[in-house]
Amino acid sequence: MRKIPGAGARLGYAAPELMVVVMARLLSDATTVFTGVASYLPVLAVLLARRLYNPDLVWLNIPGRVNPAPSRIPRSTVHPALAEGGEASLTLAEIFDLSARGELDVAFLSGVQVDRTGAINLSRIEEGGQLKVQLTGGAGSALIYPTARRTLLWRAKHDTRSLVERVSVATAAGNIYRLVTPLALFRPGKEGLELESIHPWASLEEVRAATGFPVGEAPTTPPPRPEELRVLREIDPEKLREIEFS
Amino acid sequence: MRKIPGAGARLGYAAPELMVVVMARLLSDATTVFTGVASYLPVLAVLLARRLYNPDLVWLNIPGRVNPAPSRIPRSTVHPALAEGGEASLTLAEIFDLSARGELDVAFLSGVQVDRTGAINLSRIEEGGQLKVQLTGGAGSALIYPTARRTLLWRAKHDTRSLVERVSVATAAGNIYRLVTPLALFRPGKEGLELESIHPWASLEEVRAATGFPVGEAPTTPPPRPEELRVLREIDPEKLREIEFS
Amino acid sequence: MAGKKLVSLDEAASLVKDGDTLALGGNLLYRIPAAFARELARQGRRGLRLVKTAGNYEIDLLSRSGSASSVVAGFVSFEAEFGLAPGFRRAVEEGRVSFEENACYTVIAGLRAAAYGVPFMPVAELAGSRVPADRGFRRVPNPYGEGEVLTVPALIPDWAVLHVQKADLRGNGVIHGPLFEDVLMARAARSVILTAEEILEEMDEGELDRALIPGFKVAAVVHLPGGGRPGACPPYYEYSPVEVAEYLYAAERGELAAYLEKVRP
Amino acid sequence: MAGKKLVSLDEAASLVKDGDTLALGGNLLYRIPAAFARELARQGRRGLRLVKTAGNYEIDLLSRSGSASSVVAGFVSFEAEFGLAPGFRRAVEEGRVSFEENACYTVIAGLRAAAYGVPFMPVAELAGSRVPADRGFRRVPNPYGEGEVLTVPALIPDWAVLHVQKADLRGNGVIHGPLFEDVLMARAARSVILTAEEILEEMDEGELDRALIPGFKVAAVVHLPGGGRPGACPPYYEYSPVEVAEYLYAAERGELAAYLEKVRP
Repeated sequence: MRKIPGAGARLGYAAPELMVVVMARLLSDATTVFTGVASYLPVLAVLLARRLYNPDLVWLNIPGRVNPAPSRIPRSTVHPALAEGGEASLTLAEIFDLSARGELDVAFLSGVQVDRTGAINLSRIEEGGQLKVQLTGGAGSALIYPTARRTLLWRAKHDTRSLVERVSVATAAGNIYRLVTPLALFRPGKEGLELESIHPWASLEEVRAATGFPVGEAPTTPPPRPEELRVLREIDPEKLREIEFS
Repeated sequence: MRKIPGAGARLGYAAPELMVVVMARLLSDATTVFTGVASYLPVLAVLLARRLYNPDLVWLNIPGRVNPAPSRIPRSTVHPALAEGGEASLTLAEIFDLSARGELDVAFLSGVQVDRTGAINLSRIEEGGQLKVQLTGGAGSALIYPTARRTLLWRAKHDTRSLVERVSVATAAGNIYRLVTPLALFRPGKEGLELESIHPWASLEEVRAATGFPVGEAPTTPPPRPEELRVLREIDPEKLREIEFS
Repeated sequence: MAGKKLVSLDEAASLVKDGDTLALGGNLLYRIPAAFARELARQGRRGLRLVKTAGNYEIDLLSRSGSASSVVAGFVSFEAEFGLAPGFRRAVEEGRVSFEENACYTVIAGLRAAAYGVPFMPVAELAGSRVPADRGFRRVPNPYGEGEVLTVPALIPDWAVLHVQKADLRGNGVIHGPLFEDVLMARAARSVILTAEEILEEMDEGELDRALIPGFKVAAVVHLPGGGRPGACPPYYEYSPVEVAEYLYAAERGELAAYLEKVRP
Repeated sequence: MAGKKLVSLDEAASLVKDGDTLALGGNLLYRIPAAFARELARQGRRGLRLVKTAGNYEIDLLSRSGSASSVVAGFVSFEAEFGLAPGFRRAVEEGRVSFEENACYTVIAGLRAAAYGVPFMPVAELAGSRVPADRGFRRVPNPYGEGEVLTVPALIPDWAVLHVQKADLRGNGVIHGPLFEDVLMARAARSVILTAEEILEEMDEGELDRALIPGFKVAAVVHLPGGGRPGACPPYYEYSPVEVAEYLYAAERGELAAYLEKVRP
């Protein structure tokens, strides 16, 4: 298991908690939100947001029930437990249609590479036009990213291989809302992604060293409030929030 | 109620019975068959064929269950009773898709006008390009007729207003298999529809006088066998087979 | 949010504005938004464009009342004993209503295009039919092979108006039995209005599987037992030939206003 | 007819010929035709083109076994603890398998085109994505407005291979829980093969509502309890991380043949 950023700072929370809290806060005004495959942190952010900020948030996911209220978070984001307590049925294909129609408000996406324009790469790393590393494929991202109103990118790694000037291959690009990493929060600016805030355990120098494109100064990310941490621990007693850091 | 052709001949059957029997026999080698709206005679033909000639026939209809075995024939062809005893679910839209893919074997269609080419008119009667009589619209026919492998036309009226040289407006045209009327059975020939057989109560002269295009000679339609009549009466104790003649 | 969607029939019908395009759920006399149509007529709505695959009662009624100015449908008629929809037929023949005759399948194709967020849907060639030419359906070159492909433009209703068996306070709608085009209409339309036989507090698993109309796109829910009459809403009631006859008799005598006053909701 | 469709796994897998295109049902480790894939590998099938939206185990296995020569999918990976599908990844990197990377939605669009009997499906613009160019997706002029519209060609599998909870002797298949793309695959494919946890003599109404795979297009049904393992088939069994690890461990040590002999069916 690699080191979890912030874990050494003894703040009572680290990157997994802060990332979930930051993403949950960003959902305060969302109407509909979609989480896809292997999306542990987003699932927790949705549940936290619904508990604390946005009880009317409508959550859509792969198992096909609208607005589920799972009693536990399974280790697969396709698990039927994520359909429990739902209020209606909607297939994944129909969720894609919803996004294609422009009716999806917020989507969560990630990328092995994320570049300054917000483009993500889940396809492959090429060198000199030759395939070097085959990645997973972009799942729904090529459709979702340009058609959802706002896409919230997250990435549990923050280094110069992940945050790059330009992705090797653009699997998807679109309407970026924010990018959340273990070190910082980014928002779109005039020249692409810019720093919005730096997490308490990171310095601007560290962020610069770990980012493949230039970044300016930014304030510190507001820490989680005790209530946010309490509810998050309640929602996620098994610490699935750390899976993406392993 | 207008006079039912053949009713005066005291044969123990008349046009409704013979039409159903003729259509049922034509389903002997069918794999899938579709009946649409207001299709009483076809529904009975399907049930008769399944009982006597083709137990594996797969029946598709509007209420959405594949191969139903209704305990009674309702007065609406959209009635859920026509879904009873079905073996799977398939919506009308999916039945249309099935036909569009070329997978539908036999379809039943009718027309207010049927012409020598087999084209049907369910749209409107025009005179000098002006709307004179608005008809019902063709429902699924414009798709079904050209895409089903074989279309079985039926029409409970046989007169020069129904069987015309050329329809006022072609709502649909396509792969005609047979046309069954109260007086005769037609099949496609080199110059369009030609007589295959004449029902026992009709003479060639009567058929000619009632048909808006030229017809040649033809043998007599084989009468219903006692078993066919017995099973038909069992299936249709309320004589819904006469509705289309009222 | 929960509960705010539950409104009166009057309020729900008021959401529809003159000139709106309405997709009407159900098929022929099955699970149709009949009471909602009567309320639109009572409120004197005008210029409506109605979308349906196969219909009769509510198309006929809104054509007589002067509420409908055009009808996009594949089939407009009663079945068997009642024959053609006489009010609709006359309205079309007299030029008061424009009948945009489609094949049922081209209505479905237009709704699919809307549901998928694209401007058109390719469809199998309707060979020999006047419908494509009458409707101005265009062809595009097949980008992956020979020839051209017939297309149908997206059909985006302002409202899908559906009569369903059950709904909850959040607007989630449950359909038992044939779906007809209701679900597709709910996807294609900008917004949805439900009238429902029952309002549920909670759904069981069977109901959830049939809850194919998510509430987040539903603007209003009306608790309206009998809202499908004179049509059927199984398993609650069968269609009533007597009530259909009552409608046709009154309407053909020019007593539609009295009929609308009497038959409530 | 009834009963003749019920065959052994061996017989059902023999229907698939070298070079066929197979749409595989389920999603990731849920309701996947895992045992069927193992049998294809055992029988030494070659040149298969696999179609899936999001998959892992059976794509990985058929890539290792040399059965698959190309994969049309949106996502191929295990989740969480197991990470990337290493056999698939290496097969692609070494050029043994061609990965026709799609968005999950363009797989769906291609299957929809096939299901609707048309040569292509228009889709929303996948702005900024390399996928359309990599796949050779073409644009057509919008026949009803400005600009061009992205299209996806019809994707017509020879077979939809689906693992379902229940089927009857006539081949009607019942799916409980998420449908994923199974129903669409069954419409789009030329023919269907089902493996099922249970064979039903009769269905109740709830099962009939979920019997979305009509038997008339099903060529073979295999009674195959556990046919989705190591994946899940709710409510019968959960997926087994231990069995997934067993597969990956054996396969990565080059012991796939022994694994296939051991893990039956």
